[in-house]
Amino acid sequence: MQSSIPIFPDQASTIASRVDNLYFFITAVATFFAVLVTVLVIVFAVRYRRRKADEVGEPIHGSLALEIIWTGIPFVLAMTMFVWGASVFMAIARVPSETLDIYAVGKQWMWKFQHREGQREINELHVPVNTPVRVIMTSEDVLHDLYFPAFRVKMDAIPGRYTQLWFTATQTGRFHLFCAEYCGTNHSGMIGSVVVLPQEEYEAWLGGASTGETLAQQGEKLFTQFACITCHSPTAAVRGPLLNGLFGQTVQLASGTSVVADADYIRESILNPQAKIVAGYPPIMPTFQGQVSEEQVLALTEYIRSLPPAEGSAAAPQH
Amino acid sequence: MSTPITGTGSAVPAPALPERHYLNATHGLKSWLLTTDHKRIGLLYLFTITIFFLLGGLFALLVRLQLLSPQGAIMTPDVYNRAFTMHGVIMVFFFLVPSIPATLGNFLLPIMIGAKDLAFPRINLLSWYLFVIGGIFGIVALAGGGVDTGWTFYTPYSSMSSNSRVLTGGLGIFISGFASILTGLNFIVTTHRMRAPGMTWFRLPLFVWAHYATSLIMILGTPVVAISVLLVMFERVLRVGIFDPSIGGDPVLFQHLFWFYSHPAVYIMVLPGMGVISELIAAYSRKNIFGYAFVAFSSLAIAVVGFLVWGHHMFVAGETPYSALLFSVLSYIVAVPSAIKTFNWTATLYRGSISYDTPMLYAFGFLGLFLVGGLTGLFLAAAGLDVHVHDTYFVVAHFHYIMVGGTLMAYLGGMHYWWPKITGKLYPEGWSKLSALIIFVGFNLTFFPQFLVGYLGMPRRYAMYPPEFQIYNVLSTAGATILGVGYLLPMIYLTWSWFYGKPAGNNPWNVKGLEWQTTSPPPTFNFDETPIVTDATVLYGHPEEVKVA
Amino acid sequence: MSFHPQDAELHDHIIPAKVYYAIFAALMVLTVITVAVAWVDLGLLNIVVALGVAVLKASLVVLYFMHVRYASRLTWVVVGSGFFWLFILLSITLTDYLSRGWMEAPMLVR
Amino acid sequence: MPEAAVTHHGAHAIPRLQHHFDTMAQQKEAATLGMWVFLVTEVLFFGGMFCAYMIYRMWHYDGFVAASRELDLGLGGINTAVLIGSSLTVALGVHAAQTGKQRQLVWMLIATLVLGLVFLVIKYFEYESKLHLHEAHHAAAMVRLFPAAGWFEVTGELAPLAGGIRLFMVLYFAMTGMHAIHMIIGIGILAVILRMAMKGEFTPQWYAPVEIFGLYWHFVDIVWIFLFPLLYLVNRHG
Ligand code: HEA
Ligand code: HEA
Ligand code: HEC
Ligand code: CUA
Ligand SMILES: [Cu+2]
Repeated sequence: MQSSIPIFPDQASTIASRVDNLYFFITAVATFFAVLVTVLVIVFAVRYRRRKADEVGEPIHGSLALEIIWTGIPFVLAMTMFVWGASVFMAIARVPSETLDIYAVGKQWMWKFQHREGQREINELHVPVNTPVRVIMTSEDVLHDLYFPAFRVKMDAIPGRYTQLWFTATQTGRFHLFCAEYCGTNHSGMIGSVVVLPQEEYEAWLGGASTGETLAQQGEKLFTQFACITCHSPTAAVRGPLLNGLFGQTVQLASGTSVVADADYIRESILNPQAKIVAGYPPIMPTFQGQVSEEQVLALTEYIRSLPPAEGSAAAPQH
Repeated sequence: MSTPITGTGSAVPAPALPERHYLNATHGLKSWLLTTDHKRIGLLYLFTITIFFLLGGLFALLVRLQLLSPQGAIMTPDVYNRAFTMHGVIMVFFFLVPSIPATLGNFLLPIMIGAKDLAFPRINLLSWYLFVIGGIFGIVALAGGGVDTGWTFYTPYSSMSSNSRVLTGGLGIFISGFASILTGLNFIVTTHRMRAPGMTWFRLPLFVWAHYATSLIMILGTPVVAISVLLVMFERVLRVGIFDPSIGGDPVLFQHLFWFYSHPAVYIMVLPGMGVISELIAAYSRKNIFGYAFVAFSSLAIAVVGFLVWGHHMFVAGETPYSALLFSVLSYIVAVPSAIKTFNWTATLYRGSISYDTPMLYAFGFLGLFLVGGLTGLFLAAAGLDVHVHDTYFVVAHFHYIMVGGTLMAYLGGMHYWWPKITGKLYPEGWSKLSALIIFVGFNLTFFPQFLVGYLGMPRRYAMYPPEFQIYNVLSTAGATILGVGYLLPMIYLTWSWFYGKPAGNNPWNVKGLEWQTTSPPPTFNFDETPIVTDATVLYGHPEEVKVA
Repeated sequence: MSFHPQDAELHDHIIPAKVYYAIFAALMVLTVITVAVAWVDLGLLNIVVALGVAVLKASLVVLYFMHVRYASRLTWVVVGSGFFWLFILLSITLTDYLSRGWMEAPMLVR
Repeated sequence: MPEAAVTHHGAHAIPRLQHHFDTMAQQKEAATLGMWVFLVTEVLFFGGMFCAYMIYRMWHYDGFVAASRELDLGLGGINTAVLIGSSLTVALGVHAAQTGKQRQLVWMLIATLVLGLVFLVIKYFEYESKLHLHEAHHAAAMVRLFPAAGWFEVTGELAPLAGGIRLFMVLYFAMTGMHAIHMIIGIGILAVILRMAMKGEFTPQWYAPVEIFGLYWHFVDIVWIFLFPLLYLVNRHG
């Protein structure tokens, strides 16, 4: 929660204190050097002030020992900061294995969130406390950047691909959510809040705001609506690969290479299907670029992700 | 400490201007617009960039006024976006990049090495014309409504989405980029080929070393930003281009190309300032710079290693964590040469004969503010911390501390120091000290609060912001007003002194260096006879009498 | 790096004209080779050969047509730095592109 | 650069020596060094585009192959020969200047000029053919560069590779276009030098402009030496 004159941001995620500790460490080092140099400059300036108009300074040229010292110490300190910064960074970059996934799409100038349970929100995001949450995001137009100051995390949302960030909120309450990458006219209006709820309240909120349909179910509808089903079903006349259990598998491609079927791959398969052709299938799938929105792609992806492996099916993805 | 100074200028009775010098050698507008004299071209640049500084400063004031109130006090977000973009573009490309090199560097570099001019005087003039043409495009873009992409021109916003004057503005930057390349080229060749007899590499003033390093960056980096801006323009005109994700292009690639120049460019903006400071500290301590070779080579190290760190602007932009870490460690390495410089400057003061003339006050100011700016760079280079502060006011404060607190201070310090050489006149001492003080105070009031509000999470490029950040913004705006006054004062009294100041004499500060051995102002070809350089020309406390052959 | 060529004479190394013809012939032969190799499937080696030949051709031009072979050390340094910086641009940019997918893509899967 | 030397202090009055240099050697060394430094700048200027090329070739290899095959190898090959030939004539021109063979110098410069123009004319026809509706070699595939709907529309069999093909085409035009602009500038400078040569202004003591122009021209040739295999020969087999 924001006080009226804040001096330090809320620490509302597990990572926040790690970031802040690093911040304090570098502040300490920086202060030390700032004070050291300032004091020396002042002391020298006073002590050795010019007393006679034609006076010159002592002819001192340098000292190798000193040079080594003041190269070495900053170097060691700098490497310390690097290693510390790197470990914090990797902790931010590496997503824990169990997360609650939420999809986000940035668009001039709003954030659209989709929960797997089917809820949609704009410029507001509800998350449970003490649960690792992962936000998978993309953009419909230009660069945006999803930023939660209280969690100390941000990530650019980039058109044409997915990026992600994660956090575990440790405090309930309402915190800022900003767009931190300049995106045009209403960049500063592309803000909102993240609401951290206790687990039970979150469940209640999920129930209350629910449309009754999970994201996967919405995707299933789209799957029929866009006639994907005409090709991607065991009974289809024109056969495309069965998508059951596809997510996370390694797919053999006609080009001889293989690729892991992640969200990026599914997205590409829908929007630019010819870019990677599955081995053994003709390149007949039409592109859906311009027909499905990024949000619908996410729903379709979520649907494909939800499909259980089809047991014993010959059409299961090749390995 | 008591050896009396030896040198030409030790006892100058009532100095007077020389009869003939570069300013009165020829007359008329044409003699200026067609001049090939590096000193006059330096002054042409001085005049031009001062206009751009005022323009950029005007936009800074608009930005600050807007941020007085959380809802935005004076303009719509659209106008605000144009205001900060024009502020950044003008200040970087049309003011700070050329600031010290094209004015003081142009004026002094040949004199300091004992040459009659730069190697290519006409190319030097061409550089100024290109700069002016580029500037005119910038102003046309401005008159047509301005550019609203931020000074970084990120795609796809700049190429596909913005409906502002990206093409005209981009062209302006492209053209003025060549001005910068030509300046760098000229400096490099001049330093290699035009040194006077006896002016060995290790007798070169550190100012020259710094400009040599700067020039390397100018010639190696600028072409890359030129082509990237051109590719953006290409994409914008054709509506299809190589950064376009819808055909499989990568917007992040633009950022790589942009920062390949623009990170080194921040060293274009600071190295010449460091060169000035090395001269000032030596001069006003009447002492040779401590660890000359380390200071000289650290400039080169900054120039070279500075090319390896650009990805620290992209930690959260979609580059992989692995390259982020690589860029992080390299960023820390490039900080070390700056540390070396800082400590050597400090050590130079030890047992010096320190006077508090105005340029030295600026040098002290530089030390303090550059320190804060540089040290806050260490926060940003820590990848895990930058995730939080990236694109917040913390970054804005960081770079203003270095660019405004550091380089601008050095620029003003150098301008005061060499003003007597440039104009032959002394500036008013009292006023100049007062303005140095005002600038220092105003500066800190403007930008220190931005660190705090930045760490709190206030994003940059925001036309409106949550109300709890207001107090910091009000302080900042108050500071900017003071700062503005601080900057206007020198412009006024320096101009005044040009006409009414007291004649300075050849070496008013009683210091070393070839530039002080010629007249103030110097003759058109700098020296009446080619000087022969010895240790005594450049070293303090050298027993030998200075020879001007 | 004679820094003060006050007394230096103008002496340029004059390369005999027949060397130029020989270099020209070599360049033409190499051009034919690149074209020919493009029709042969060498897998990854194709690009290596293509660039290798291009580098060879460029070197011949630089060394003989542009006289760098007989030029001062400074010229070598200048030429070298041009290509070195190009190398920096390409290689460091590649660190990003080559490591794409090491971590992020699999992580979007679960 | 070439203008009667201004002298001052009456120190020296060597013709062609500019006032701020002490000796002809110094002046010439400065000029050549200046050109080399400029060429380094040029390397990085093209370098930005090579960087993009490298990345997208990795990403869209198949598209690059397909698009590369749309280019006219015959014309590209001829142009390569033409440009290398012009490098030879420039080199011989410099040689002639060094050895004081005025007539040969003039003829070599004329030959260079002609070859340069031939290159541009051929390039023009290549562009021309790309800029119009164009049937790809592949049956039933079209690569249209100025369709009403937008640039570089790709239909038919090649459609799957549309992204890569378009990226390639943008790079093709950007890189060869930038190269052609350098040629045009070069020809402009060449015309001036040729005029001076015809007036007999160059001597074995002073021919720096010829040499410096030569450096520039060779550089432009080198750029093409890389562009040719990278654009025309991505993969012609299989
Ligand atoms: C003149 C300009 C200038 C200079 C010199 C610097 C110098 C440095 N900068 Fe800065 N920087 C900018 C101008 C400059 N910067 C600008 C304009 C931006 C924003 C661009 C934009 O997005 O619009 C930016 C942004 C920026 C970022 C990206 C932030 C972000 O957007 O998220 C980073 C990250 O690493 C960074 C780091 C550094 C570092 C490590 C240095 C180092 O070189 C500093 C070295 C100096 C010191 C360290 C001080 C002296 C040393 C000591 C007293 C000894 C103690 C030292 C140690 C213990 C090591 N800068
Ligand atoms: C050399 C570089 C330079 C300089 C000198 C300055 C100087 C100043 N800058 Fe600048 N600034 C940048 C480079 C610079 N800046 C860059 C690169 C950006 C990033 C842009 C982007 O995000 O794209 C930026 C962004 C930036 C922002 C962030 C905007 C945002 O993100 O929303 C702010 C906010 O306070 C700011 C303030 C200031 C202030 C108060 C000054 C003061 O120091 C200015 C003081 C000067 C004056 C006040 C002028 C005095 C003159 C007059 C009053 C007369 C005017 C009248 C006539 C024309 C006759 N700057
Ligand atoms: C005309 C038939 C057809 C339609 C309609 C169709 N597809 Fe496909 N799809 C295919 C074929 C054939 C393949 C295999 C060849 C390939 O990779 O392109 C395929 C491949 C895929 C793959 C990659 C499968 C793998 O095993 O790697 C995905 C994911 C996919 N389609 C999703 C969809 C979605 C979602 C839709 C609807 C929006 C859709 N498809 C509509 C025919 C079709
Ligand atoms: Cu979206 Cu800024
Ligand atoms: Cu940087």
